Amino acid sequence: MNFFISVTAIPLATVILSLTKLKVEQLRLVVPVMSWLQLGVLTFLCLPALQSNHSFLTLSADFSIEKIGACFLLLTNFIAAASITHATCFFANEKLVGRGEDPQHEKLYYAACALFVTAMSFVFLSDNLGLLWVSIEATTLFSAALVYFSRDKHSLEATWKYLIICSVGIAFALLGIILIFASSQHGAIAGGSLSLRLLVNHANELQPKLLQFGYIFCLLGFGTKAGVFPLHTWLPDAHSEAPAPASALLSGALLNCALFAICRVTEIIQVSGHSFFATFLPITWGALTALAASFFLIHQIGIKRLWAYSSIENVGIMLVAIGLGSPPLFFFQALNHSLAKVALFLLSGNIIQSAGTKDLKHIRGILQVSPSWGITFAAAAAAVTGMPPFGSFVAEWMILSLCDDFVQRIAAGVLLFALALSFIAVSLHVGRILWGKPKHQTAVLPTFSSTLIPLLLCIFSLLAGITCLPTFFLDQP
Amino acid sequence: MATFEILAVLLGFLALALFLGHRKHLKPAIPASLTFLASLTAMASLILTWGHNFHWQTQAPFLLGVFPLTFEVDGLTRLYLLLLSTLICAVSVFSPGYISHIAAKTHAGQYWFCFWLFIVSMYAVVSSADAITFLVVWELMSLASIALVATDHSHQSVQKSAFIYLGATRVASAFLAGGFLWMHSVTGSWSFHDWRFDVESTYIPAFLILIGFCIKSGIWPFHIWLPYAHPSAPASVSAIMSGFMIKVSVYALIRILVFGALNSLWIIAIAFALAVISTFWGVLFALVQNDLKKLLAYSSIENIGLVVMAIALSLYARAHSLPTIADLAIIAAVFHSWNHGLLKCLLFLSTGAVDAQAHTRDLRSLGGLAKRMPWTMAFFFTGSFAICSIPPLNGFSSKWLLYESFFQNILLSPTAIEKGLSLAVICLLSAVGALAIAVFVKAMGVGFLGVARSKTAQRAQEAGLGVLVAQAALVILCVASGANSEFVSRLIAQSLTSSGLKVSYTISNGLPTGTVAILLSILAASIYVIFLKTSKVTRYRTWDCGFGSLTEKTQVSADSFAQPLARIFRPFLRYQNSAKFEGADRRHFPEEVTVETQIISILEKRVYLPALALFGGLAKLLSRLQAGSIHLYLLYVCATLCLLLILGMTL
Amino acid sequence: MMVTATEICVLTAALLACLIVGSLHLKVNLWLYALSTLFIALATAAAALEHSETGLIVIAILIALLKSIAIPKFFSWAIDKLHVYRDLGAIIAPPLAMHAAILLFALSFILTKEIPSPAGPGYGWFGAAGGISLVFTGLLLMLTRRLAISQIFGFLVIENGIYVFALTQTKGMPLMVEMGILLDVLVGVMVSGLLLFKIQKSFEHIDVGQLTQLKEP
Amino acid sequence: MTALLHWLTFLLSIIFIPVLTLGTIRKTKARLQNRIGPPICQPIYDLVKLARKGETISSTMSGLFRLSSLFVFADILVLAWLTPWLCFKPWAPHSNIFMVVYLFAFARMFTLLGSLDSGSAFGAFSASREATLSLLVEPAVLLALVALGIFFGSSDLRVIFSHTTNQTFIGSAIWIAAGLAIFFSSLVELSRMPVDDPTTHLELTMIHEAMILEASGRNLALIEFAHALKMSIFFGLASQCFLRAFPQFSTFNVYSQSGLNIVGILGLALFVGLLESLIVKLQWRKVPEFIAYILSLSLIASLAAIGAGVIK
Repeated sequence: MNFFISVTAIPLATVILSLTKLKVEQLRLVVPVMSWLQLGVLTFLCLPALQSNHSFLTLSADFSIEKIGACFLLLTNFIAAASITHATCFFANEKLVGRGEDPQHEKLYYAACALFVTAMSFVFLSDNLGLLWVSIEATTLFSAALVYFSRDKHSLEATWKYLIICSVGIAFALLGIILIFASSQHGAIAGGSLSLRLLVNHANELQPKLLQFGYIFCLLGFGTKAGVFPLHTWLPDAHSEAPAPASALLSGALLNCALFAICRVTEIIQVSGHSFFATFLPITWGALTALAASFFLIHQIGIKRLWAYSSIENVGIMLVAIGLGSPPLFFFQALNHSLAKVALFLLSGNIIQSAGTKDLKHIRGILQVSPSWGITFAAAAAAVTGMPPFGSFVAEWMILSLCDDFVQRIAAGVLLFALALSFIAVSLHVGRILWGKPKHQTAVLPTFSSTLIPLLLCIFSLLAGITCLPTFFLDQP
Repeated sequence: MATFEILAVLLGFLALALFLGHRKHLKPAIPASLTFLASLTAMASLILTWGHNFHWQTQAPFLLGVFPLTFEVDGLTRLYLLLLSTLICAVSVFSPGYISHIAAKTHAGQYWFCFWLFIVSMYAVVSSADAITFLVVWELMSLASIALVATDHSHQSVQKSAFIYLGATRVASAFLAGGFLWMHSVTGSWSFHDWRFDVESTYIPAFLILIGFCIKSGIWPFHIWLPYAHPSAPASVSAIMSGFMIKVSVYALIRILVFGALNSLWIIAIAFALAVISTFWGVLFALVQNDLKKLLAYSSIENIGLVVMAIALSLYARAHSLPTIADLAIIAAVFHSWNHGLLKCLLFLSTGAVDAQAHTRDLRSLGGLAKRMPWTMAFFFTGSFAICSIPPLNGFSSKWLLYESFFQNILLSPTAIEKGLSLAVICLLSAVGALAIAVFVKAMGVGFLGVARSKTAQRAQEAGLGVLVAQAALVILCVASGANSEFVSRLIAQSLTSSGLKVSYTISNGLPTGTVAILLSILAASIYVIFLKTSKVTRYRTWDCGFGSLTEKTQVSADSFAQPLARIFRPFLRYQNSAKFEGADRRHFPEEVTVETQIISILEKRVYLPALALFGGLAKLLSRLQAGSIHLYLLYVCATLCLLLILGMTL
Repeated sequence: MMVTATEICVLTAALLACLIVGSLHLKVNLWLYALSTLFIALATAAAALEHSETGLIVIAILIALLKSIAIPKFFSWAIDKLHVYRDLGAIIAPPLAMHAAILLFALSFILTKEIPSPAGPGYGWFGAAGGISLVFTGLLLMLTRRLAISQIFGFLVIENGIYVFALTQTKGMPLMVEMGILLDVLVGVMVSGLLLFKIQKSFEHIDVGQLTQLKEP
Repeated sequence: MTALLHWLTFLLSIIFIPVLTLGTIRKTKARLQNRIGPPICQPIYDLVKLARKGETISSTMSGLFRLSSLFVFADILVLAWLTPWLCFKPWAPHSNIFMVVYLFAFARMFTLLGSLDSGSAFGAFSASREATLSLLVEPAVLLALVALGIFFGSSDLRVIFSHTTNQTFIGSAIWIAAGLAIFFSSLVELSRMPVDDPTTHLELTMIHEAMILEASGRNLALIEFAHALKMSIFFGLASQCFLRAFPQFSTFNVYSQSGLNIVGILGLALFVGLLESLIVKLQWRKVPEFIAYILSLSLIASLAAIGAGVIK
């Protein structure tokens, strides 16, 4: 129980603080501190897992963590802390443009955010497939509150679609988990088990047919949550209607959770010896997703929708990494994507505030409005589209270089095409945003604090690309 | 280099980015002189370490993920790096005088940062020794150059050019990435040294690599980005882009395919065919351009075609064990890329000087600069003569090697078909040469001679000292390397040999370009002194058939000069004519008639625009999926479920 | 091969769920749902007796209380509050949809025929068929209804189906997981119920078929 | 001593042969028109007269104009030294086919630029036409020379024009075809009938004469002389081709060879005079067809050379 308290104490404190009569201005000082503290606590907790390769660190009966999980946990909390820190500045500016009159909304936002992040943390901590499912479902519920933040018609529509489609999808994932549980009862483990570790250890004794269908349902379910084409339909809506820091969280952290679940399940199948299915399906589907998303990028109208589709594209790439059976690479790609995408969403928030519109047709000349925004924005866009020297280039390159047989080579070709297309499409939009003369009088003047977090994220992404940082979790050359 | 030094460099670059990012105004002399010193140092160290090969790779804290960055400087690399350093020296001397003319439109800090990034990545890309390093710095180079092309991004047309360039360059790197990855999975190595293209499994990656580099170097039919990108960039940038960046692809083709001993006849034939077409196509379209920079850009396409042609010939000859021809052709390729680098840089710099002074590059409003900018004219003319491969200048020396290798091919190659093909190429080359003369006579004659066609051209003055010195240095190099062509050829052969490709320069009696140069100048000087100088000269009007003085409107226009030639090539050169009549009674008594002719790029209209439309249409079709109805979305979930279940049942 | 009491209850529940598809009256839907869920609670109790597991008895009681009484009560209250009593139907007419649901009911027997049960071949077939059929019915319901509230019903039916599947195909899911799932469903229903009122307030209707503002151009 | 003698003879022939060639053409034309005509040496008097006159140049012109005629002249002199247009020659370096062709291009380029310098429409039109013609004729000249090069296995004109090997029938054919091609393309290069009529003095239709419209005095003298020298070079090459078609020619000693060579040049001049009296100028649009015939002659020659190589 000790572990449980240490993980939940600070978020719960945040929730309580947010719901008391504390003034918003004070809360804005407290909440970021809390989130960074939480990151510290979790780092301390995961330290043993991080130091050793391949060994599980048991935390309690149904909770354990290993290296990649710990990496994901820290990444998620880091992203959350960054996003919340930026959010305080973002909401302060929101007042200047005449939105966000009710301080209660903002306080609720912080509370929901803390809960959301905790739920995501449990995704990585749980060793039990059932609990994994519960945590993921919980993330949906808490993040719905974030999507609904602006409380207008559009955000309502987005929230509804998000809730319904993800719930249906997640329900299928539950069915899949039940099937996997059923498969474990066929002689392998007495009474069956949902423990991931046990399942992986006894993978070849599981009932293959049940396992296969369980995998299919899990892929469908978690795939819906991860935004795999054509189940991605909720994603652009939710990402574009949520306030920018929340979009950043959804894209930079939530998608990783869903993919992490897929990764865990895939691992079981791949170990079980029936790996063709678990290799072929994610790879082809991932490549297809990336391809479709890159086409969606071409005629975009909303700045945040653009990044949402770019996230879908990256989800496709990560799915390929999962299919290739390389969780470290999956994490590497996720790390780079999260860093860059969060920077992009946060900056897009600034830009939307400054230009007063989300419409890509009307945002022009950001380089003239603020060179620091513009340069960081360009750098983050380059990072997210897999340009060197940012980490995503290395990650994508390593993923592509793993593709060896016929199907994989075709998938690699499709991915290369998708990457090229998405780079062209994204830079077309980014170029239009940055270049030219601004169309609107700016309401929000660029400040140092509004660039700080995105800039830091970009620098981290750069470091992931040009230093040996990835060797920490990548073991193969 | 140790860790801390790399760290310092990185931090320095980061700090520069932060510092320069906000500096809209900057005295150009400071960054320019820094650039000059740096490139001078580079040049000096390259020369001082002549003959030594260097190999260097990054150590633990600075890896690309898990891959080290590997760099290597050998003979061939050194040649190209020297060219780069030379060009940068010239451009940095040129810049202060030029930048001040575009200062209002550019963000100086960002410009210089991108410029430095561009330069550094070009140094790196040429010296990179493995595929990953290459691709990383290659992309950096592309990104930096895209930013530089969009220096004056307030214009829609510049943005459009930047986007076209961006698209082309990304497609190129996608092809390269595909080829590299494939080669890796065939050979299991990233190092260029380990790549051999002599077995069938390597042909497809070789083809991908070839196409990638063809796109980036502007070979037909992938050249369309080039006439957009070069004119949009500032002259100092297009000088480097045209002078060196497109040569990087040529260098890489030599480094990868020629050193890798590609022996697939099909790929060589494709490369050869594309090169031949682009040579012809480039010069043909250069003929009808009115923008001086566009004209130069098309001429670059022609010259890159020549270089790739030489490379293809070399590959062919090596695959058929005709070493003399292979050696000649590869020397021709390297030499010509050197020469073209110098020349194009010179011509772009001159054009930049004209642009800065006359505020236009349009041949339709230039003219009469000969009297106002005599030095610039002299440099431009020398460059033009050289690029038309007029002996004894350097353009001829390399083109002659190419001619000679085709000639030898006729003599030595075993079958009649190859002999005939070589003959056809010689024939085509001479036609292309004649066309090039027409192109540059048009550029020189209409741009510099006669009477000014516009007020701005009338007000032009001679460019500043730095601008002239930069050009003069390049001119001297052109003349020197032309006159010492034999020495340079031997140098190239030696450098190639030291890089691992056995090449010998076997021509016993070389070109007497030096003799011709000296003789020509002595003859000209003595005749001038003896005969012309003493002649009594009276100034009078141009012959006007007695009708009174001529105006600038009675001069030949750029279009009309090219018209007789363009008529011959009507199938390729399509004009679009539009006439506008204005006035009260427009039909019978038009007061003002404006006729505009525009050349249509068939390739763009027939191939690229439909292809883009196809992509756009596909995207539109796909976006109909996202129609907003939640029922539809749920249906997708059901459909996917069914599909997956069927897959699960059958597999 | 013998049919157990559990399976009979489950199949009844599945058939009752098919009937939901046939009616557009929300209250009728609600009643049918409550009845169907009650049968599932009964099935749970029967399973508890068959396998003599006391844990399942607790769950049966919880299901009966929460899912077949509390949730229908809540929605009944919501229907009165929103003044919406009839769905408009989407895509296909309700009777046809019901026929489709029954066909799917039949189809699920074919689909689950080969399902291996821990108890041996042939066992658990009807239970699995009932579960899958409920899932299909729920999906069908969501597809053929326009109102937000009906979509929640559909989701609840899917949830029931999955629960039935778990009940019949596995021996004893961990209790903690079961509780977690139940809790999640409850919270989910509450959240979506809350959203229901927000939709009514913002749009003055709860027809989600009309929520098509967010789309690609 | 013999070297000095060679140089002297060479210089004399550089000065006199062009004059004689030009004079022969004029004389022939005059005789055929039933006129007595100027003496054969009249061109030299013209040149001297021009050299004594002052120059009048357009005020629009830059210094380039006068430089252009200077460079054209110097370049043609260098060419006269490099190319083996005469059978006797002092020492000269490697005279490469391609180099020779491009040195001609050098002269052409300067002529074109000079004509554009005045800003006169006549000069520019003619320049444009000249550029067009050169595009068409340059491949023909080059191919004709390359054909010989292929046959003798060298790209050095000196090697080609001093061969001593016994010749087959196909060799003679190549010589004749190449000679014809060189001769006819020289008519185009030199702007003579049927491509251009150097005596019409109608600004709109002329090519070469319109390009040098603005030249006068010493400047014009240089250009005229360079033009005549160029003509001699071409005729010299062509006449040697015809002569070497006879296998016996290479067995003659250098004096008789040279004599025959000069006779050949003058003969060609005679033929040109005859031609210019008998035919009319071609329509501008028909010129490409005429050049196409020349090109096919060169093609025949070079394909024959390739064929000979393959058979060997």
